[in-house]
Amino acid sequence: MHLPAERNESLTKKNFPPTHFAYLKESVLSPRLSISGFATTARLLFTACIVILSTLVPALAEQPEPSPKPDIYRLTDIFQPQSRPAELIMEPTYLVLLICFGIFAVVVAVLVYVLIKFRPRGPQDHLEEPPQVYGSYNIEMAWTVIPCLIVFVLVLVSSRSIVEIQDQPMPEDAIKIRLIGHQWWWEVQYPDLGITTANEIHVPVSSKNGPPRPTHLFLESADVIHSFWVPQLAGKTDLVPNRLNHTWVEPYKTGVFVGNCAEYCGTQHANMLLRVIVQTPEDFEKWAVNQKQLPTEPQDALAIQGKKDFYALSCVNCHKIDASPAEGVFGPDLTKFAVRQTLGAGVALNTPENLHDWLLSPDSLKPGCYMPDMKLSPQQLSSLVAYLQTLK
Amino acid sequence: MINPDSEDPKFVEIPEPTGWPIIAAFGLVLLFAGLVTSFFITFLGVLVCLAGFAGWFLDVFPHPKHYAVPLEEAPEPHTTARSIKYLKIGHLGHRMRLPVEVPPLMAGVKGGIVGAVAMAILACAWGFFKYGSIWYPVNLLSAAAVPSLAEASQAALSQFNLLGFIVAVISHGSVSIMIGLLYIVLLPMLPAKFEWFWGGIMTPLIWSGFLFATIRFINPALAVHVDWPWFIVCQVAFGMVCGFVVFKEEKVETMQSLTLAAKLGIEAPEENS
Amino acid sequence: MAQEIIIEENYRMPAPVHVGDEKGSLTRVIQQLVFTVDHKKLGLMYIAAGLLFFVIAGLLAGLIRMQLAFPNNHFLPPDVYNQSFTMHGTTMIFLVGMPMAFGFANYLVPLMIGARDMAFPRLNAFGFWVFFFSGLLLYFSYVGAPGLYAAGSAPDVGWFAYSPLTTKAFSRGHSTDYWTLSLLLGGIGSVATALNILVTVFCMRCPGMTLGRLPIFVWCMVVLSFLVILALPCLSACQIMISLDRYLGAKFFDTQAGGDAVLWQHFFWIFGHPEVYILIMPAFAITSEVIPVFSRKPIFGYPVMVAAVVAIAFISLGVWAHHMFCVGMVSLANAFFVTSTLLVSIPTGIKIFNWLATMYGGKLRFELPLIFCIAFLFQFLIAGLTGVMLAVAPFDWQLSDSYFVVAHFHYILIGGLLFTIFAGIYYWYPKAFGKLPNHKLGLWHFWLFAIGFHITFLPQHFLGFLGMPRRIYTYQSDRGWDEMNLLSTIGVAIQSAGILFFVYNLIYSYFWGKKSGDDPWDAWTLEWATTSPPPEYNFAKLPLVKSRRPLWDAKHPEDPDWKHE
Amino acid sequence: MNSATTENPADWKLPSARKFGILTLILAESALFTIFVVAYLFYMGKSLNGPYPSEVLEFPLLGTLALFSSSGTIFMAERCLLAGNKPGFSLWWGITTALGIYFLYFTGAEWHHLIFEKNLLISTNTFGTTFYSLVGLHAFHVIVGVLLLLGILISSLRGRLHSDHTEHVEAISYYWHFVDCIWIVVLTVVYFLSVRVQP
Repeated sequence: MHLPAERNESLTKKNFPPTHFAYLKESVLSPRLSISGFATTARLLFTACIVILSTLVPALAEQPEPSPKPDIYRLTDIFQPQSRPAELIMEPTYLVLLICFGIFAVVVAVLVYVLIKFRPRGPQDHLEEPPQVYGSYNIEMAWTVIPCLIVFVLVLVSSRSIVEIQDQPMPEDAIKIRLIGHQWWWEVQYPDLGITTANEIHVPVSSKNGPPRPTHLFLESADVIHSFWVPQLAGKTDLVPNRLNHTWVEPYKTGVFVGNCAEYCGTQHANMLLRVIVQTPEDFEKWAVNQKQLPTEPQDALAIQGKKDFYALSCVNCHKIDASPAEGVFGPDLTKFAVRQTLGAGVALNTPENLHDWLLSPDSLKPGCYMPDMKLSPQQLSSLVAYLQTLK
Repeated sequence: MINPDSEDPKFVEIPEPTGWPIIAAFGLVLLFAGLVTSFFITFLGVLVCLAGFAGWFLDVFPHPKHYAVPLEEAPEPHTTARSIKYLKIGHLGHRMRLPVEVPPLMAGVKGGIVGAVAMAILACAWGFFKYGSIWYPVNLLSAAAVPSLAEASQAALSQFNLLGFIVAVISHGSVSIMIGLLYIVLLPMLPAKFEWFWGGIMTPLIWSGFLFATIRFINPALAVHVDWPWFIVCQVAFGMVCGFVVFKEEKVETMQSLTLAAKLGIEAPEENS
Repeated sequence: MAQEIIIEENYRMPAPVHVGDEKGSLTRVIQQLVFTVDHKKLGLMYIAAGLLFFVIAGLLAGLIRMQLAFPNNHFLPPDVYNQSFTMHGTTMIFLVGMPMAFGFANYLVPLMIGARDMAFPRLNAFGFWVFFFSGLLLYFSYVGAPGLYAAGSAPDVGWFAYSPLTTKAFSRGHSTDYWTLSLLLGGIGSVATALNILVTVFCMRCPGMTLGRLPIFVWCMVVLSFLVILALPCLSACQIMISLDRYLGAKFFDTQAGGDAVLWQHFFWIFGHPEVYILIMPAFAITSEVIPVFSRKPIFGYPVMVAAVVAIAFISLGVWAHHMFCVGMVSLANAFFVTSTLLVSIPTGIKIFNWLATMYGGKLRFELPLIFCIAFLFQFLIAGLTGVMLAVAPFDWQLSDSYFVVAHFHYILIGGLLFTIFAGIYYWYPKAFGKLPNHKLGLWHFWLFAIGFHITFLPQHFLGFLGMPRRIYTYQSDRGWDEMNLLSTIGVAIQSAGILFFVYNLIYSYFWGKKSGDDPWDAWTLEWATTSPPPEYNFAKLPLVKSRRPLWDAKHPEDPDWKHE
Repeated sequence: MNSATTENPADWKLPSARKFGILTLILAESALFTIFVVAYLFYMGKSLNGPYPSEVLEFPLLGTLALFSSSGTIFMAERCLLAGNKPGFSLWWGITTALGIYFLYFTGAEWHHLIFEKNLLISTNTFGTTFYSLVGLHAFHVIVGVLLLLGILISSLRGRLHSDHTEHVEAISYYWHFVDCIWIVVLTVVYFLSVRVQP
C-alpha cells in the first residue's frame, strides 16, 4: 500500500511552523489555495482579512497554477460532497440556504431603511412624538402566513430527504463494515471478509453511471459515545454503547478522505481521526486479500529480536496479531500494522521515526491516551520498530 | 396614576432584613460540598441548614417581621415637553390599530379552499388527458415529501398511492388556505379596478416564478415532469377563483390614495385621503 | 395577605433611604447586602455576581481561543482545555445567563407592576445565595481534591455531560460530582426565584395592572419563570440520577448494566432546549422595552408579541431532540422534531418583524440602549437563520457538533442575549444609580465589542462548513482551518477591549456621571414613576394603572392611552 | 377596555400568594416526578438480571389505604378550621400526621424486606435503580409533608394558630393532596404495570 506522497510531511509532528510569524506567511501564500469550491472562496476571504490586519504582505499573491488533483482530501468541505449520501444532503441544504439568504437580505434591507429614514433630524425633532400606531392586522397576518408557508415547504423537503438518506435499503452485495469506537481509536471489522483493522476504512469506489457499490457501516461503541463523520462522504452518525446504529457511504472518487470523531469523548477527542481510503475495486480486492493473510515473517536479526521482545513484553495483553500469542483486545489489531498510514488514530504518520517516538513515549505524542509508556530500552525500541515494520 | 383610595401614610411597612436565608443557603451548600470532600462537612451542613430554616420560620411565624420606613417627599409629577403628532383625525380615527376594518378570516379560508378545488380539477384534468391518470399530478405534488415517489417511474406515478394522496391533500389544502389568508390582506392593497389582474394573474405569476427558480430543490420529481404552461394556468386559476371568492365574501374597501406603508398598516396615513 | 400592620415603636435597623446610595463604612455596606431581603439590592447583586462570573468565563474563553489560535498548539494540555470549555459553558449558562435574567427580573418586575417587593422576600434572598454559593462550589473544584496540580479536579465532561462519559468508569475522582452537585444546588435556587417571580406577577400587581396591561418585559419574565419551573426540575432529576449512579452504584446510565446512554440525552435536552429559550427571554424582554421608548411609539402588535412569546415557550418544550439528530432516531422522529423546531421560527420571526415595525414611523433616538438593541436585531436575525439551517435534519447531520453550531449559539447568546443585557444595563443604569452612563465610553464599548464579536464568530460558521468539529483541543495544520481560527482569536482580544470600556464606564459613571433625574428617557412603564434610585418601599402610594403605558397617561393628560386601548 | 376608567381599586382582587406559590411548587415537582416516572417506564422489563418486579413486589395495601385516607382527614381538618372548631382541627390534623407517619413506616418495612430478604439493592439492576429512586423520591416528599404537618400540629396544640393562618394550612393541604396524587401514579406504574411486564 503506497502512501500518498503529497504533503505527507505536514502531518508529522516535527512539522510545526518555526515561528507563528513565519507560519502566517506560509499559510497566506500557500499554494493550497488552489483547491476549488467553497473552501477557496472562504479561505481567500479570510486570508485577505489577515493580510489587511497584519499588513504582512503587500498584496495577495496571484492565484497559482492549479496543482494536480490531490488524492488526499484533507479539506473536509461539506460543500464538495464526493459520495451519494453527502450529495443527497445538499438538496435541502441549498434550499434552506437560499431561503435564509433571501430572508436575511430582505430584513436587513428593511432594517437599514428604517434606521436611515427615521433617524433623528435636527435639534427640535425630539420635541414631537410621532403618531402612535399600535399594530396592524394586515401586516401581522402577512408575516405570520408567509413564514408558515416557508416552514411548510421546508418540512416537506426535509422529511423526504431524511427518509431518502436514513432509510436507504442495503443491497445484498454491499460491503458491510462493523465500526467500533474506542477511546480514542476506531476498530474496523469486515465481518463478511474476516478482516479486522483500525483507524482506516478501505472502501471500493462507486460510480454514478454503473451499478452502485455502497458501503454500509454498522456503528457500535466499546465505551463512550463517539460519532462517525467524514464530511465529504456522509453526515454524522453517533456510535452509542448498547445500540446499533447504521450509516452508509457511496463515494464517487478514489483517494483518502479524512474525518473526525464528532462527539466529545474525553481527553483525546481531538486526535480521534479517521481515514476513509476509497480504492478502485481491483485495489480494494488486493488490499482485502492481503489483509486476510498472515503477516510476513521477519527476516533480519533485529526484527526477529523485535518479535521476541513483542511477545515477551506486555504488548500482547492489549494487541492482537493473528496466529501468535498476542491476543489482546484493548488496543488496535496489529496484524497488518505496517500497511496502515497513520499511528495513534491519525496523530502522526506511520513512519519508523514516528513509531519510535510513539513507543518511547505515547503520552508526549497523544497526552492522556491509554497506550502505556513501556519504559523500553533503546535496543528494545529499535527492535520493536523493526519488527512492527514487517507486519505487512 | 394617583390611587384615590389610599390615604397619606407616614410610614411604609417593609420586611425586616434577616440573616437566616443566607445561613440556610450556606448550610445547603455545605451539605452538598461534603459529598465531594468529607462527610463531616455534610453533617455540619445539615446542622447549619436546620438552624437557618428554623430561624427563617421564626421570622415569618406567627407574623412576618416588618419594620416601618418613613416616607420621603413624593417624586415630581411627571410631565413632558413633547407634543404628539396626531394621526389624521376623522377618516381613520386617531391612534388605533390600522387598518380599522378587520378582514374576515373566514373569507380567506373559503377562498383558499375553493381556489384549491379549482386548481386540483385543472391539474387532474391535465394528468388525465396527457397521461391518462388523474393520480399523476397528485403523486407529483406529494413527491416533495415522499422519497419513493420522487424516484418513481412514469408508470408508478400514474398509480394511486395512498400515502401520496394523503400528503398531497394535506399540503395542497394547507398551502391553499394560507394563500387565501394572504389574499384577504393583499387584495385591499392592490390598485382599484384591476384587482382581478393583479390578484388573479400577476400574483400567481410571481409565485410561479419563485417556484420555477427553486422547484429543483423543493420537488425534483415535479421539476422533471412538470408541464410549465399548464402549471401556470393552474396557478392563475387558483388566483382568479380565490380572489373572486374573497371579493364576493367581503367587499373590502381599497385604500387607493394611501402609501404602501399605510396600506400595510405599519405607518399612519398623514395627509388627507 | 391580611396581616394587620404592626408598627414597632422603635425599630432596630434604620433603613438606607435609597438603594445603591448607602452611606457608611464598607463593613456596613456588606452587612446590609448580606442581610438584605430587598428585591432591588438582590437584583443588583444577581447582576453583579453574573458579571463577575462572566469575566471569569470570558477568561476561560480566552484560554480556549489562545489554544486554538494555531494548529498543533501546546499552550494548554488536553485535560485543561477540556476543563476550560466545560467550565466556560457551565458558567455562562448557569452562572451568567440565568442570574442576569433573574437580576433584571428581580429589580424590575416589582417596580413595573407597581409592587413594594417580591411576594416572598426572604425566599428571594435564599434563592440568590444558593445560586451564588453553587457557583463558588463549582469553582472550588479547581482547588478541591486532589489539589492544585493538573488544575484540581474541575469538571471536564462538557456542560451537557453525556453519559456514559460521566460514569465512574470514565470519569474518576470527584470532578463530575462537582458539576452535578453544583447544578443541583443552583437548580434549587433557580426554581425558588422563578416561583417568586411568578407569584409576584400574579398576586402582587397594583390596582388596574391587568394581565393585558403588563409590560412585555414582565410577560417575558413570566414565560421565563414558567419555563424554569418546568425545565429546571428535569435537570435536577438528571443530576439526582447521575449522583445515584456515582455514589450508590445505581444503573441509570451504566451502559454495562443495561443502562441507556441516549436516555440521558433525552432527559438532558428536555431541560436543555427550554433552557435556551430561558436564556433568550431577557433579550426579548429588554428589546421590547427599549425599542418602543427610543422609537417613541408603543410596541407594535402587543397581543401578537405576547402570544408569540407564549407560543415560543410552548413549542420549545417539544423540540428537544433536534440536538440528537445524529444519535440514530427513527426517521419519523427526526421528521417530527424538524417540524416542531421549524415551527419555533414562526413566532420568532413575528417578533423580529414587529420590532422592526415598532421602529418604522417612529423617531429614533440613538442612545446606547437602542444601539445595542439594533445590533441585537441584526445578530439575532443571523442566529435565527442559522438556527433554521440547523433545524433541517440532513443539513444538521453535517453541521451538528461542528463549529457552525458554536457560531450559531454564540450569535444567540452573545449577539443576542449579551448585547441586550448591555442595552438593559445602560437603560436602567440611571434607574439604579441616578447617573447617566457615559455615551462616548459606551460607543467605544459598542463598536469594539460588536466588531470583535463578528470577527470572532463569523469565521466559525465557515470552520463548520470546512468540517471542524467542536471541543477539539488541537488540529493539524493542513485542514484549512488555520487562518480562520487565528482570526477568531484576534476577535476575542478586540472584544476584551470592549469589555474593559464597559467596566470602566460602569465605574466612571457611578462616580462622575451626569445626574440623570428620575426619568431620563421619557419612558412609560411604572419603574420610572418613582424616584431614581427608588426608595426601599418603591412607591409611597401604590399607583393606579389604566393602560399599558401609565406614564404616558400621566404625561399626556390631554390624550391618554386608556381612551384608545 | 374603557371600563378601566371606572375601575374601583377597592375591587382589585388577586389570588393568594401562598396558594399560588404552592401550586407553582407543585408544578415544578410534577416535572421532577415526570422524569423519574418516564425513567421507570423506560426501563420496565429491561433489567438484565433479577430480581424482577413480579418476583418481589407485593401490593402495598395498608400503606396505600393510610395515604389515601389521610387526604380525607386533612380535608376534614380544613373544614373544622374554617368552621372555627379548633379542637376538631387538631384531632383531624393529628390523625393525618399519624397516617403519614404510618405510611413512612410501611415503606421502611417494605424496603427492609426487599433489601435484606430479596437482595434487591439500588445497584442490583435497572429495576432496583428506578424503583428505589422513584419510590424514594415520593417517600422524601412524604417526609417533608409530615414535617410540615407536625409543625402545624405543634403550633395548633400550643394555641399559636390564628385565623389568618388558614392560608398556610390550605397551602400545606394542597401539598399533601399532591403527594397523594403522586402515589396514585407510582402505584399504577410500579405496582400495577411493572409486575405484569415479563422480563
